[in-house]
Amino acid sequence: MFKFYHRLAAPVFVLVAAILTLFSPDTAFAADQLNSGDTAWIITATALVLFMTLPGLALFYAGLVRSRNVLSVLMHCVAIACLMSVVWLVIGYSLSFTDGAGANKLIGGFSRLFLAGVGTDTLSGTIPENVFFSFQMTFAVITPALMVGAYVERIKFSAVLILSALWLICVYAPVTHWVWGGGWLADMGVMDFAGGLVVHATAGISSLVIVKALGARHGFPNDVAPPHNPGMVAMGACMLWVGWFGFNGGSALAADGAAGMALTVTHIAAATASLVWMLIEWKKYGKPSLVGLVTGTIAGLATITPASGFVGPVGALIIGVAAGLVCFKMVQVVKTAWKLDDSLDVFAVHGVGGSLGTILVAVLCAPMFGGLGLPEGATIGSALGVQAIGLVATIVWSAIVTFILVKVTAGLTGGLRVREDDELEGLDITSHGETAYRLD
Amino acid sequence: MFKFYHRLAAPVFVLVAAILTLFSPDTAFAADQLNSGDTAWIITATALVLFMTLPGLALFYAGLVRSRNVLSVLMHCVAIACLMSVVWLVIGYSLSFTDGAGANKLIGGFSRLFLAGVGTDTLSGTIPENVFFSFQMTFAVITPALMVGAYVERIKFSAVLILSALWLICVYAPVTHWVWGGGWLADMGVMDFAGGLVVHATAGISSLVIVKALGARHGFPNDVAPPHNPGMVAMGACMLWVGWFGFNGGSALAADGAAGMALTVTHIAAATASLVWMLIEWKKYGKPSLVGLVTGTIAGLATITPASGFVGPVGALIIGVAAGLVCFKMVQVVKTAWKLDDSLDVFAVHGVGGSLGTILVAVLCAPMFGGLGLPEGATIGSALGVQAIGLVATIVWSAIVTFILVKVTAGLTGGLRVREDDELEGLDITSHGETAYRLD
Amino acid sequence: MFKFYHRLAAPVFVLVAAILTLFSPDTAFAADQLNSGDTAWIITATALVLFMTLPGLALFYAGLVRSRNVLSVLMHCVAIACLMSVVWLVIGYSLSFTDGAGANKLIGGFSRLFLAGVGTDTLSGTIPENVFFSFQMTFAVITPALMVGAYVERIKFSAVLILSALWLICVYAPVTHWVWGGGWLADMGVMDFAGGLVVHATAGISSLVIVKALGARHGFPNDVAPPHNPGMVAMGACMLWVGWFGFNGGSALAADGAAGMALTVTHIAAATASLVWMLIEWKKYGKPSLVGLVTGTIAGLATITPASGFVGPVGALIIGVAAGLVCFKMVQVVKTAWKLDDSLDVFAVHGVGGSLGTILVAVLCAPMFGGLGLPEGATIGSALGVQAIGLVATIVWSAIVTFILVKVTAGLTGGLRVREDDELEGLDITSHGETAYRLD
Amino acid sequence: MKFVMAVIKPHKLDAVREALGATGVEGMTVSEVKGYGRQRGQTEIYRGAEYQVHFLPKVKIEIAVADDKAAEVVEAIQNSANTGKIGDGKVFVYDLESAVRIRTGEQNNDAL
Amino acid sequence: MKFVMAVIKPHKLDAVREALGATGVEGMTVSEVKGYGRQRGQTEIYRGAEYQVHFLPKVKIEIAVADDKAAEVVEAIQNSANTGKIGDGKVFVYDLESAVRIRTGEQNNDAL
Amino acid sequence: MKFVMAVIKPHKLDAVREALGATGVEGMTVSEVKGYGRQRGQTEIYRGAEYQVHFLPKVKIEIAVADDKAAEVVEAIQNSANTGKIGDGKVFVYDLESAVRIRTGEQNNDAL
Ligand SMILES: Nc1ncnc2c1ncn2[C@@H]1O[C@H](COP(=O)(O)OP(=O)(O)O)[C@@H](O)[C@H]1O
Ligand SMILES: Nc1ncnc2c1ncn2[C@@H]1O[C@H](COP(=O)(O)OP(=O)(O)O)[C@@H](O)[C@H]1O
Ligand SMILES: Nc1ncnc2c1ncn2[C@@H]1O[C@H](COP(=O)(O)OP(=O)(O)O)[C@@H](O)[C@H]1O
Repeated sequence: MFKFYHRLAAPVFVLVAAILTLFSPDTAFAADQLNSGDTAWIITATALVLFMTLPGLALFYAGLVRSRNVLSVLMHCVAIACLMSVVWLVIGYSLSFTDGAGANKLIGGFSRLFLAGVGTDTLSGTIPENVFFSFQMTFAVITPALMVGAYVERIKFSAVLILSALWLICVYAPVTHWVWGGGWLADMGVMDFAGGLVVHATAGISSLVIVKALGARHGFPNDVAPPHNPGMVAMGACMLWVGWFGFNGGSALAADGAAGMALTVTHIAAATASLVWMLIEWKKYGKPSLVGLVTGTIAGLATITPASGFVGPVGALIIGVAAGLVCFKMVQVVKTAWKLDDSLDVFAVHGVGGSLGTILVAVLCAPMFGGLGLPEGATIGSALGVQAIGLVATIVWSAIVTFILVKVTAGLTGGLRVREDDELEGLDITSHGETAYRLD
Repeated sequence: MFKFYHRLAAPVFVLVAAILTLFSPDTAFAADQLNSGDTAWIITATALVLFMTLPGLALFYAGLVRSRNVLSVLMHCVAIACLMSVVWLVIGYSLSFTDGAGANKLIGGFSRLFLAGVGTDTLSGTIPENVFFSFQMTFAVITPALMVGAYVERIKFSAVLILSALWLICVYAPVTHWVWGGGWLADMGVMDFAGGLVVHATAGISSLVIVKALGARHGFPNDVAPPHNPGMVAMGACMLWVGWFGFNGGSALAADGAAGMALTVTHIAAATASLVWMLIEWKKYGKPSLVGLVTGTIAGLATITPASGFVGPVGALIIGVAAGLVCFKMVQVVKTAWKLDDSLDVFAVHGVGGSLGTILVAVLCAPMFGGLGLPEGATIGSALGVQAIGLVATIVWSAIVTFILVKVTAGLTGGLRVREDDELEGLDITSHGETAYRLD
Repeated sequence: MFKFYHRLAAPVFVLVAAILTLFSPDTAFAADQLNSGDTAWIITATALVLFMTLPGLALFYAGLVRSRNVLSVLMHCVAIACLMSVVWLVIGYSLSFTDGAGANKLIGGFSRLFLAGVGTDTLSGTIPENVFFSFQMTFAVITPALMVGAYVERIKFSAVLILSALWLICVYAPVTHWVWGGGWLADMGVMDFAGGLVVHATAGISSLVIVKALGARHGFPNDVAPPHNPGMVAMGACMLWVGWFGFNGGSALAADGAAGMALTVTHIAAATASLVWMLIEWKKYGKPSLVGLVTGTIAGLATITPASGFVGPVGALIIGVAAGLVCFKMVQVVKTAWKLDDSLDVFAVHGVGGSLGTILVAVLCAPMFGGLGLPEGATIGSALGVQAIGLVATIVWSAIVTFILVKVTAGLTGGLRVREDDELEGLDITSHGETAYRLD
Repeated sequence: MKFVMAVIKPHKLDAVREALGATGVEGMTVSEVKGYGRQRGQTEIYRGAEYQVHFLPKVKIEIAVADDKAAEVVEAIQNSANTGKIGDGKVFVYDLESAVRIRTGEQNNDAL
Repeated sequence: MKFVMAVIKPHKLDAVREALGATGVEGMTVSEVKGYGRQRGQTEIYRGAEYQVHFLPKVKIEIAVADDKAAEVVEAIQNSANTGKIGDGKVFVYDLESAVRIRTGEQNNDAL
Repeated sequence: MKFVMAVIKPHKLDAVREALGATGVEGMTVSEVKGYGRQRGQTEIYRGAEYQVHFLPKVKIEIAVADDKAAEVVEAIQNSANTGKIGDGKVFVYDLESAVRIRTGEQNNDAL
């Protein structure tokens, strides 16, 4: 409520600017003006994306595990959110979004450690840089949190913290720089509007690597417990859906028709994928389930993410259908064919979805599919090539680096897994000393 | 995060516009400018209204049923949200908001099927049309979802989907066009700021028609189970309340004092109706209940909805008191006198509330009640007439068409109801193969 | 959706204004322009802060009590929200934010009772006054609701309502006027960006006074029940965190870099305090708990609140560490040394946190700590003095007046406490006639 | 006295309660249990993976009755809980040595 | 040995536990149950509609004791669980043939 | 017939179920209970305050068996539920007078 001197100043500023502009064609100048509408939306989007993790994703995952591990899953998500935020401030943001000078194609620099040099007047486009920083921070929070789904119900809490922090610096920051920070993939014109590569592919692939090293839950595959609370799963999924408006819509970094279209196609893809998943279950098992329906929602959201700034409503319908069909199939493949206990299907839903969308966008951004158009000078073919390169690079980097980080973490924690007794008794009481439901 | 060429362009645009306007009185031109602040708010309002249904309404309803039907209720709400979104894109929006040429007084046209012709630059007033489309979509999602409360715990899932889709096209779209799409009620100057007629009256009346055809739950009225989780009911109600700021405040389609006043009166009416309901229970039964308190909240919110753009704070207090008294009474009437198992009181709360507000606004919009003023050239009397005509037309149309649609749906699904065994065993396991709480 | 004549008018207005300004240096005039971006953000912030109470705080507290008192806690929070909103409209806002003429240093006047004279065009800075009113209302709602944590599981519902209403008028309104309404503390230049004094100190101190009069729960300290649902606690804490972006970020009353910085430091302090609390538990008890982690979150948020508009990211880290250490310690002190059953630690977390931040800001706002600067003409020393005076005044006033109000309330309700049988049987069934969980 | 313990399908509880009321049973104690038997568990499918749920929800009813009423009570339960489908449950009877009503201290049959 | 089974009001559990401790009972098993009896159910009112809740929450306590301690245990429960109000519950006693402590294999009285 | 009632640690349920299956037990009834015994309760710490949780989660298993199988069943439970740690639980056996299968009306051993 404190009065700011600049409060009064601001309007004058705008007007002076306006006047000057009347006589100067320097549009760059105009571009450097703060736009309060854009700022209002991106601040809101920041809150929405934080809401995706806290409590959206946390509840989505917590409902899928058995009741003796609920709190451990919530703990993973909240603690990751806290730790990643600090790591992002200290170094993550700087590595991702500043100029890396000689190494700039690969990684950013150190000029923004602790957000050095960013005040209330530092702008990034038409919004304050501190808002851009915070918006990006919420992405850095949710990405490692997505991986929680892979290792629930058996991992040491210390391993979760160490692995997530290392991963943010070594996997997330570089890939973010490549794609959004002016790195080599950005130079190639790769299309990743809101994180098909940066968020979903990195998390999905890394999850598989972690699971391979960690091993399956006791009883997998035939005797693991079913979701303890599908209603909690649905609640979390709904919050993820709503928050995703900020995730994709906010990635336009403005409150305009581009944000509106991103929001529109995001919603349509989510709705379509949900219905497709529902219909598959209905046909295949005779009953459509709530868990299935909302899993389709997440699959649709992950798949549209990289494409959300490039495709139109019709493209969104196509992406929704593809997401439902492919992700449903992949869930089976991972668990049945590959026999990997990616417990909550991070790879099949996020990894596959994000990758699928990364490829599809090259086609569906074309006007003939109602898309918003290919990058200047690109053809569908050339775009496909660039997207494929981006995808492969992301996969390879994520896999190799995560493999190393898992080894390091295992070393530091004396093994990633809790004792078998503790796994059987449940992580809530053995790792955190708490009981989830005391309904007497 | 992708850079848009138009990002840079926008500001120039604005300024060029500004300059031009300096020399042109053509305000229409100005009206066609994108306002980033208005856009930021309506995008946010869209997220808030989606949040009302997912998970707000879903939780509100799910907490009121017994534990063996929780998941089915959540499933109804989420699946309806998905299906209605697609139907809205395909045809609903076009029928509601485009020019129906010769039939325009009754129904819109087909020019916006699949959002044809809407790009990132297409405006609707001061906001992108895709944002207006999405904002309206969230209304089209919640309205059929409101009706879930009428038929829970006994209806076939297939019937829910078919009936909702048909209803959106045949009941919701026409009435929306009449009132907001330039149809005959709009021409008469009917006042319905955010959906007293379009949303609450249509859903409330239709609920009664559905219940009449579907029949009561096993054990009604003396032996149905009480709400299984009042805390979940309250959580959902709180989310509905917060989301309603977007519902009513967003209906101003701008971030201005009109939106602010709509939000203010919405909040005051909700708070007042809650307290009134609480006091009635306290006096009548000796104990004020949580379920009662939050039912009052929803009654207040539904009742202020049509009036939220026309009345002042004092009018809001009056509407809140009226909502609490009348809706409380009607809940009893429907269940005891009419013996209708409108299970979660959709008619008594939404139908009655929306209708009540539709009538009261004609009086309370008058300056003498601190209202924002009657429509130009109208008197309280004339306004009352118009509102009454709108209400009767909405009721008659909703009742007749829903009656037909129910018959059609029953035909397609071989009866609306599940088998009695399944009803007793619960829809969660029998319709969806899932168990809601597995707390061991 | 209703068309407003002023819809069209607005743009013209802006432009006319612009033109005039080109020839007039009267910046005050410019300052009186509505800024749609600022308005969009503050409307959103209003929704976020309401979301903090409903359902954020309600769930946070409800999860901490035993299952037979869950509904009573939710009831307290929702009913307080309703009643405070009405009281705020009737008199609270006017006493807090209008000119009190002769008494203005101490209290505001009556010119805004029932929001008299506020229309859709009345501005407060760059936003409509009705938006400012509503934003402030959400603060007036959450402050008495915070005190619920002190008296849960044993207080009469009638006492909750009476005490809260009196408190809002006699404690909250005056202190708000002193600090934000142009009263004597504002004149001294006290720094309280978003309510360290106004919200957290008043509620924290008053809680102790209430507890002293009310007495401890049956079984305290050795035999009270542990939190019945830590997952619910975490869910509520996450919602509080997200909502706090509106609380602190919205207090900038604009969508600009000041709001962005407030949001950034708020997030960093919350994350840091959470980690600190977690580490203390880990070291001290061998296991980090979810309840502990999120209690740290709230401590960090409360502590940064007064400082959020004045410190930088580094200051936020320091505040986060201090909040974790000090609040953790104080929780023990209150319960073990002072033997006070401040059941959910309102004083130790909010009172102490808010006070701590109020003092720390005087130091950390200094540029040498990356702060945004001391008030004009102030030194760290002088600022410390002013902050201390503000804190002492707030504590003394809150304590004395609350003491009197508790006596009055006890008189009106025939004692604050429910009968012991009822306390043992639980307030849900005995005060509200409801059962929280019916999972059969 | 006898102690009758029955395990039935949850949705049959109301029917059984009424049937017992008809036989003049004044009280009973009910609890939620999980049953394992011929009926085998149900398989629930989540995300295409089949979960073998070994234990099915059942309701346990405990009734202390006077010796001469036992047979009647067992029969009442049997008739009212019967759906003819596997998993209907069992009725067990064993000997009850003594019963006391806490409130009054009444003993045995008077306590029921 | 005897097996004592008591049904009491939930909020009396702590009192009973302490009373039993005083008599030297080393262990017991407790479960949440729902009771039906003279007390009849409570009616809960939601949105003005009365819901007849037939079953009330109760707590069941099971204690295996040596023959000679049975009487004392029953009395302890009776005294500590008594509120004098209807619905206080019952104490049942029946014969226990054998007991084993899983951990050690100790038998009967040694197992308690 | 005999009625075997065992109280075990929750995470041992699967092991016991399998062991019982091996002995040819066709059915059982399981419920969640809370146990009090030598193991004492656990202390949970919330916000630095220690909460003495007197009752620990346990699982109760009830099995009606033919007389001659009782010993074998008890042994199977004992072996499969044993962790050697305090709190493993108990197995109680008492006499069962009659059993009926609701679905078919089969009596006693045929009903199991
Ligand atoms: N030997 C047993 N001891 C205790 N309870 C049993 C036993 N056998 C079955 N039950 C209980 O009876 C229920 C029904 O038994 P089941 O064999 O599935 O069907 P049916 O009773 O029709 O033969 C089981 O779920 C279980 O709870
Ligand atoms: N015949 C019975 N068999 C088993 N449990 C019983 C029986 N009668 C009563 N109970 C249990 O005892 C509880 C109290 O009995 P009730 O008749 O309500 O009050 P009181 O014990 O004071 O007479 C009941 O809720 C029920 O759980
Ligand atoms: N006398 C008893 N009567 C009924 N149940 C008992 C009795 N003693 C112990 N139990 C049950 O057995 C469980 C384990 O007993 P405890 O003494 O803690 O360990 P142990 O069985 O290893 O001696 C207890 O939690 C309780 O559920």
